Amino acid sequence: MDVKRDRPVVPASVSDGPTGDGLVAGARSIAKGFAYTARAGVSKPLTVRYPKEKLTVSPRWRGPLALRGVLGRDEIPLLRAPSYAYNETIDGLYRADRLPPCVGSCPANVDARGQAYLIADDRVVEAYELVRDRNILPGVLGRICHHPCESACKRNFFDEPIAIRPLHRFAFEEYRKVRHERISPFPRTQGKSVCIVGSGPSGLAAAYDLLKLGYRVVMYERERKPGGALNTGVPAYRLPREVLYEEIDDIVGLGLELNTGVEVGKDVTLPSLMREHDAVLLAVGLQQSRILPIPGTDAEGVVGALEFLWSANFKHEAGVRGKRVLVIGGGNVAVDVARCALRVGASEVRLACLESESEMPCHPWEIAEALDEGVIAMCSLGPEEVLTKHDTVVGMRMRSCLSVFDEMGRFAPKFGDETTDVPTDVVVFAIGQAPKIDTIVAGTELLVSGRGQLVVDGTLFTTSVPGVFACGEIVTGPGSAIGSIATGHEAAVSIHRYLQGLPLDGDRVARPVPVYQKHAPADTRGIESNRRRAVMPMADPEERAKDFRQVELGLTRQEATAEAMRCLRCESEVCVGCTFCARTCPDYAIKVERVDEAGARCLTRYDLDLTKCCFCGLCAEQCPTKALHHTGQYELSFWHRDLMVFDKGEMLRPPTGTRATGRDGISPPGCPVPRREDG
Amino acid sequence: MAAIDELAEFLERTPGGGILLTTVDAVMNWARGKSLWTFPMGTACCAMEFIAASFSRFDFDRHGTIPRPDPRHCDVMVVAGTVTRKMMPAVKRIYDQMPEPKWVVAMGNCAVSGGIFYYDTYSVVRGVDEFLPVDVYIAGCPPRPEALQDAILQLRKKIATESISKRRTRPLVSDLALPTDPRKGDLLSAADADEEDEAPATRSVSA
Amino acid sequence: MVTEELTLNIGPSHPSTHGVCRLLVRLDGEIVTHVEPIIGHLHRGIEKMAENRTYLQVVPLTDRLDYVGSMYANWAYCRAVERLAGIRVPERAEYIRVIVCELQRIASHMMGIGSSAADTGATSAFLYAFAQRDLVIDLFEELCGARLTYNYVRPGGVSFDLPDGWVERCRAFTAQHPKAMLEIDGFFFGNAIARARLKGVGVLDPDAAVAWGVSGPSARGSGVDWDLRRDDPYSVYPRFDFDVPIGSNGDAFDRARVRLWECIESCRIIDQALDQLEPGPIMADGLPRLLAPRPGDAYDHIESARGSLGVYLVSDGSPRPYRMKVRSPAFCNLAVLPLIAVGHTLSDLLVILGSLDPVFGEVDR
Amino acid sequence: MRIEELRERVCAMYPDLCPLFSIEFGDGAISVPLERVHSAAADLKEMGFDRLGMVTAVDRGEEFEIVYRLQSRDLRAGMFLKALVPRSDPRVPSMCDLWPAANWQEREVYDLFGIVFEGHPDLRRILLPDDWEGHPLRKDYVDERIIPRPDYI
Amino acid sequence: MSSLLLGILWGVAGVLVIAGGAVIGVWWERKVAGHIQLRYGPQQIGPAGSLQMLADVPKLLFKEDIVPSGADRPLFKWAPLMAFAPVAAAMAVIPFAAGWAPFDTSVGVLFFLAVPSLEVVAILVAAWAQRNSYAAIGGLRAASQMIAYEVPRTLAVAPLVLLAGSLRPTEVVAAWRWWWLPLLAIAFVVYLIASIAEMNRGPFDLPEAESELVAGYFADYSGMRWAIFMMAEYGAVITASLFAAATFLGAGWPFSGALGVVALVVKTSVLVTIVMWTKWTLPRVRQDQLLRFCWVVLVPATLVQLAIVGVVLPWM
Repeated sequence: MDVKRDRPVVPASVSDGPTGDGLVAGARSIAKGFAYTARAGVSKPLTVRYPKEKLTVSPRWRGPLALRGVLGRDEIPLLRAPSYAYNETIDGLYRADRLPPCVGSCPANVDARGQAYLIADDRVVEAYELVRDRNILPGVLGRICHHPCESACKRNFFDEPIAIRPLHRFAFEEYRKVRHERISPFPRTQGKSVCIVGSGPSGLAAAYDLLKLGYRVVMYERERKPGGALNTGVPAYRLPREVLYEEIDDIVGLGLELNTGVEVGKDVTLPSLMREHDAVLLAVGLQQSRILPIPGTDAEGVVGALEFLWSANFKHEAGVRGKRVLVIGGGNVAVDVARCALRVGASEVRLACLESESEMPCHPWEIAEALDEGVIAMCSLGPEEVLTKHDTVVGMRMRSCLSVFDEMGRFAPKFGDETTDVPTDVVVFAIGQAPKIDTIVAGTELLVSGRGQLVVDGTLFTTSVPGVFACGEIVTGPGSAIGSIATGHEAAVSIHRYLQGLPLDGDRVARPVPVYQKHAPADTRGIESNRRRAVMPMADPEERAKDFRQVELGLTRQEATAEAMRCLRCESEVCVGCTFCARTCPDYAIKVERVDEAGARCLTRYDLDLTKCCFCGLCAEQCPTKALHHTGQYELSFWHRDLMVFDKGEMLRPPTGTRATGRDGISPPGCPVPRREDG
Repeated sequence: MAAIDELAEFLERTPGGGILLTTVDAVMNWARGKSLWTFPMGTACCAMEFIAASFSRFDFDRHGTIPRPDPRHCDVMVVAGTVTRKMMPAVKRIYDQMPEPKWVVAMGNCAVSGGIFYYDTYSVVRGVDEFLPVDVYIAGCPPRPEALQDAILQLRKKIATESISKRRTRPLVSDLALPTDPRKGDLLSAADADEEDEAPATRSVSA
Repeated sequence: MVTEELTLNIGPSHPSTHGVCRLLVRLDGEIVTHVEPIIGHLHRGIEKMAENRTYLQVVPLTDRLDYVGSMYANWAYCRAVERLAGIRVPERAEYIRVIVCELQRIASHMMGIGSSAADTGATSAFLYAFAQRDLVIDLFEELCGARLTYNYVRPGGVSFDLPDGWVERCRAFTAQHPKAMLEIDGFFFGNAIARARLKGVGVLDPDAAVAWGVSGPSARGSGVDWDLRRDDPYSVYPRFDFDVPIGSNGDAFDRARVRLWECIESCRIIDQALDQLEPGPIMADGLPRLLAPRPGDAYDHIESARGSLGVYLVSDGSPRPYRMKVRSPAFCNLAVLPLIAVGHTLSDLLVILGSLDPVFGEVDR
Repeated sequence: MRIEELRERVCAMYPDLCPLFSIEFGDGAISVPLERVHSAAADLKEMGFDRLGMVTAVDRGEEFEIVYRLQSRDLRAGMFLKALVPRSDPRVPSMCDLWPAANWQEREVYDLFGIVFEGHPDLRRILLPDDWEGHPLRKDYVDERIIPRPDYI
Repeated sequence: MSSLLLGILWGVAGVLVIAGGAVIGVWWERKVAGHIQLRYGPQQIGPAGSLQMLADVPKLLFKEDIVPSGADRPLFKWAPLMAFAPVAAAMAVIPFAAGWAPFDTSVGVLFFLAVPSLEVVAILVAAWAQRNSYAAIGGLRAASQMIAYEVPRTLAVAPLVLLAGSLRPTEVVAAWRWWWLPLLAIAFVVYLIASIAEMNRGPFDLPEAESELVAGYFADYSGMRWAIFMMAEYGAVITASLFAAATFLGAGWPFSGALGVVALVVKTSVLVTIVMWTKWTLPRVRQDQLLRFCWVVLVPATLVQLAIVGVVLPWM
C-alpha cells in the first residue's frame, strides 16, 4: 500500500491554507506563483492543433447515426456453409460479436434467423432446407425441441420471443406438400463408405452430412422402424410418428442405406462392420433406464421410464389402466411418462421429485401442460423405499428433501426427517438413462469404462479404436434431441477428416456456448397486437389427456408469415424496420415506416432528424441488427437546419468524410446531401 | 451607420469602384473571417464544451477566435445551450447589442431546434432561429469542441461569400442553393444542384 | 449628503454567474445591501417531460440536469428506479458506478475550483484545473462515448463494461492527480491575493447551513460534517476507507478548498475500488425493455459534487413515471446566497456565488 | 438507523402518529391530515429531523399530495411526511418558520403546482416568468406551445 | 514653423509607435497568456500568429459604431481620443538615449507623471457618457484607483530625480550609473506596481474586471472606439515600460548608439512581458485591498527608499 502512504493526508480543517498570512509569506507565495506560471509558460502546450492534428476519438464515440443496410435493398446473410466449415463460420461471427442469439444458443447452431427471413419472404421450402442443413429433422424438432433459441431470442427484451419452433413445424408442413420433388440422392464422389449404428437424431445428422460430402452411408437400426429414441421414447401426442418416418424417408431418398431390424452385436457384429466400412459411427444412444438402488425395486410394478414409454407408444397400453401411477423424477422424461400414463388410462398420476417447484429440471411449459391435464406434482420429496406387499408395489415411502444442490451447485441432496407414504400401484423411475453397449462392442478393442460407458473424446468424438467414432447421448449423457444432432454433425466432420487423412483436431473450432442475457417476461400492456407472439393453438386439456393426438395444433400460414416478420434478424446489419430505435429514442427523432407484406417488404421511410437527436446512443444500443450505428463523425456544422434531416439514402452512405455540411462544394463525396422532398 | 457602409456606398457610386469593391470585399471577408470574436451565450451543457474549446486542449485562440464577455466587442454569438422562454428576451437583447456585422452559431441541438426538449415541454424555445438569424448550426448534444472549431471554419467560408455592399449580390462559391426560409425547405434537389454548377446560384446578401 | 442606492442587474448572461442566473443587486457604493437571485432561465420542464418518457428514456434527460456532473443525476435516478422496481444491481456495476462517480466528482470540482479562481481573476488557475478535468473527460469518453452527457448509469447497472486498458489509464490518472492538486493548491489557494479575496468572505455558519438545507462541499466548508457516502452509506461505499475534509470558517476559501481535498480523497476511493473490482456482469439479469414498477413512491439520494442529490419517483404501475422530482442540491445551496452575500462588496458577491458552485441546469431543471 | 427502529421511536414519542406510519420501498412515511401537517413537522423536527430535504407535490387527481422529505443527521435516517391537499382550495401551512430551507422549495411548488403556502414570507413564482399562466406540473395543465410526443412505446 | 512641422512629424511618429506597439503588444499578450495557460495563442496568420492584428484591426475598424440610445453622444464619441491623447503625449518626453528625447524639456519627468494621469478624466467621461451601471462602477473604481496610485508612483520616481539632480529625463539618463540598480530596487518595484495599477492591468484591473463588470468603463464601446481604448491601454503599458527602461534601467546601457536603442527595446519588451506575466499569474484584488495596499505597503516603501537615497546622496 505504498500508494496510500504517498497520498497527502487531509488536514483537520481546510481553513489553514497551504501558506500563512503576513507580508513575507504573501510575497513568497506570489513569487511561487510567478515561478509556477513561468514553468507552465515554457512547457509544451497541451493543445491539439485542430484541424491539422486531431484527437483520437474513442471507438465508442456516439457520433451521428448511420445505417449499414436496409431491408429490401440488402439481403440477410444465410448461415450456410459445408458442415466441416460451419463451426468456423459461427466462430467468426461470434468473435465479431455478430452471432444472433438464437443461432448462438442452439447447440447445432441452426440458422433460425435465416428461416424466419425466408418464411417471411414466402420461400418456405427454402427455409425448410436451410434448417435441415443443421437440424436434420426440422419437422420433428419443430414439435419436440426444447428451443433454447427462443429463450435467448433478443425479442424477449422487447416483448415476446419469436416462435422459432412452431416455424420449423410450419416449414415442414409446407415442405411436406412438395417433398417428393425436392429429393434426389447426393452424388457419391468419395468412394468410401461409413457405417452408422443407430438411427437416432445424432446418427441421422451424421449420415446427412456424410451423404452430402459424397460418402456411402449404411445405417443399422435395431427396431423395426428408424428414429431411435424419437421413435421409442417420445410420446406420440407430441410427435406423430408419420412425421418422423417421412423425414427419415427423405434422408433415405438422399442416398442413405437404412437397415432396420438389424441389431448390431446379434445380427451383425461390429468387427465385421469395421472391416466392411472405412469408418464406423456408434450412435446407439442410451438404452436402459436407471433405477435407484433402494429396497423394493425388484417388486412387480416398478418399471423404468424407457420401457414404460416404449410400451405406451407402441402398444398404447402399459398395464396401468385404472391404476395409480407414481413417477419418480423431475425431468422432461418424467413429465412425458406422467402424461403418457394419463393417456394409457392411469386413474391418478403423481409426479415426485427431489427439487422444489422452481428448481425442477424439466421445462416449465412442460410441467405446466402436465398440470393442466391433471398430473399431481409432489416436490421436494426423495424416494426412500418402495413399499411392497407380496412382491407387489403398494406404495412408496418418500423423505422430505431440504436442498438438492450444495453451495457450489453440485448435486448433493440433503434430506430431512419427515417421511410420507404415497400409496400407488405402479412406480416409474424416470431419473435418467444409462448406456448398454456390452453386446455391441463385443469382439472389438473399444474401451469401456467401469460404469459401462464407452470412452469417447468429447470434442473429436473418437473412440479408442481408430476409425470408430461415437456421437449422441452415448457421449453426452441424457440430453436434448438438438444436442444430439449437434454431436452428430461434429462426428461427421471428424469422420470426414479421418477419411481424408487430415489431422482430426487441426484448426477445428471448439466454441464456448455463449451466455446470453436472460430477460424477465416483458410487460406487454399497451403494445400493439402485431408485435405480440403468435399463439400456438392447443388442444383442450380435458380432451387431449385421453388419447395420443397432438396437443399443439400448428400455425396457419398467415400466422406463420406474420410471426416470421416479427423476427428482428439480429446482428444481420440490415435494418429491418423493427421500429425499436424510434420507440426507444427519448427525443422521438427517428421515423420509421415499412411495408409488411410477404414478398414486398421494405422500409419505405427512415428519417433521422439530427436536430432532435440527443446522441444518447440508446437506439444504436438496442438495435438488434446493429444496422443502426454511430459513426465516428463529430464535425457536424450545417449552414441550414433542413440539411440536418437525413433520410434512408443519406444514412446508408458510408461516412467517408468528416463533415456534413451538405452539398456546399466543400464536403467530401459521400456526405449527406440536402433532403429531397418525397413526391 | 458604420464606416464600412459609407465606403460601400461611395465605391458603388464611383465609376470603376466595382473592382475596388470586390477587392475590399475580399480583404474585409478575410479579416472578418480570421478574427471572429465570440460571445459565449452559454446557457446549458454546451457552454461546458464552449469553455473546453477555448481552453488549453482545443484553444480557440489559434483561429483568432477569442471569447469576449461583452457583446459590444463580439462578431459571433455562439448560442450554446437551451434557450427557454424566460431566457429568450435576454438572448435577443444581447444579440441586438452586438454591432454589425454579426453572425450567430447555434451550438448543440437545443439551440438548433430544442433537441431533446422538443416534445412535451412547456418552457423551451424550439431553436434560436425562431428569433435569431442563425448562420451555422452545429448538431450534437453537446458537440465536441472540435465541432465548434469546425463551425467557425464553416462560418469563415460563409463570410467569404458576403459583400460589404447591401445592394451587391455575389455568386456563391459553393453550389449549395440556400433556401430563403430555412424552415420551408425549398432546396434544390441534388441533381438540380449539379446542373447549377455551370451557372452558380446567386443570392442577395442580407444581414 | 444624500446618496442613492444603485440597482444593478447582473445576468442572466454574465461571465461570473456560471450559467443563466440573474442577480438583482442593490449597491450602496460597492457594498451589496440586497441581492435577489432570479432563477428559472434554464427551467426546461424536465420533471414534466419525465412523466412522458419511459423509465429508460428519462436517463438521457437526467444527464442534462447537472451537466457538470451528469453521472450523479444518472445514478440518483437509477437508484430510485431500482428501489421502485426492486432491481438488484450486480456488484461489478456498483463498483464501476462508484469509480465513475468519483471521477465525476473530480471533473466537477475542477470546474468548481476553476470558477472560484476565475471569479477572482486567476484565469490561469482555471485552465490548469481544467486540464485535469480534460483527463477525466477522456476517460469518460473512452468508457461511454460521450464527453459530457454520458447516459452511462442505467437502471440495473451500467451500459458498457470497462474497455481494455482503461483500468490502467485510470490508475495513471489517480497517481498523478493528487500531485497536480497540491500544485494548484499552492498556486491558487496559497496565493496571498487569493487568500485575501476568499478568506472571511461569505461566511455561512453551520446552523444556518443545516437549517437552509445546504449540503455537500458548501456545507462541509462550514464545518457541517455530513457526507452521505459515509453517514448514509449507499452502494459499496462502506467498503472504502476515506476521509471527509471539512472547513472551520465557512467562508468562500473553505468551500473552495474542501473541493480540492475531496478530489484527493476521491482518488483514494477510486484506487481502492479498482483494487476490489472483480469480473462479473454489469447489468442486472432479466430486465425487460419497458420497466413498469408497481405503484408507489421511492426516494433515493446520493452525494453528488454539489451535495445530496435526491430523486423522488412516483409510479402508477405504467411504464412511465407518474412524477419525478429532483431534489437538487444546487437549488438549495443557492437559496442561501442572499443570507451570506449582503454586506460584502460587489466583487465578493460573485466570488460567493462561485464558491457555492451552482449549476443552473440542476437549479432550474 | 433502521427504518423499523425509527418507526418505534416515532411510535414511542408520538403514539397518535404511529398508525399513520407506513413503510414502503424501505422508506418510512407518515401521512397526516392536512391540518396536522405543521404540528407533526414541528414534532419531528423536535425529534431530530433537522434538515428539510425536499418539498414537493404530486398531482393525485382530486387532490394534491404534498410530500416533505425530512432528514436527520443525528438519527441517520430520512422519512417522508405527506398530506393530501384538496385541489379546489390548495392551501398548506408554510414550513418556513421551522426550516428556512422551505422558502425556495415552497415557492417552486407554488410555481409549478399552484399550491398556496400560508405564512410564506415571499410567495412568488420562482422558475417561470412572473406572467406565466397556469401551473405546468398539474396533470390538467394545457399549453398550446407543448408539442406532444408521438404515442408509441 | 519648422518646429511646428517637426512637432507634427514627431506626433505622428509617436502615435504610430504607440499604435504599432499596441498591435504587437496585443499579439504578444495573447501569446504570453496562451503559453502560460498551456496553449498556443494565435497561430494562423503570419509566423506564430504574429500578424493576427492584421485581421483584427480592419475588422474592428469597420464594425458598426454603436452609440447607446441613452448615451451622452459628444462625450461618448470623444472619450476614446481623450484617453489616447495623454498616452501619446507622454511618449514625447521619454529619453530614448542619453541626451535625446523627442521633446526634451526641463520638467520632463513631471510631465511624464502628470499627463498620463489625465486618462482618468477620459475614463470618467467614458463611464458617464454610456449611462451604464457597469461602466459607472468601473469609472468610479478607476478614478479612485488612479488617483491613489499617483502618490506611490510619483514618490517612486522621486529618488531618481534626487540622484540625477534634474527633472529633465535626458539628464536622468545621462546621470545613470549601474549601481543605481540595487540602490533603487524598491523604487523600481513600486514604480512597476503603481504603473500596473495606473494602467488598470491585472491584478489591479478592477475598472474593467471581466468577471465582475464584464468590460467595465468601456462596456458599451464597440468597434474602433473600443480599439482606441485598448490602444491607449497598451500604449500606457509601453510608455510606462519605456520610461522605466530608460530611467531605472539606464536606457541603452551597456551599449550606446544603435545597439543602445536595441538594448532599450529589449529592456522595454522584458518589462512589458513582466506586466503581462503578472496579469496572467495573479488573482485580482478587491477595491479596499487595492487602496490599503497602496497606503500601507507602497507609500511607506517609497518613503523608505527616499530615506535610503537621502542617506546615500551626501556621499555622491
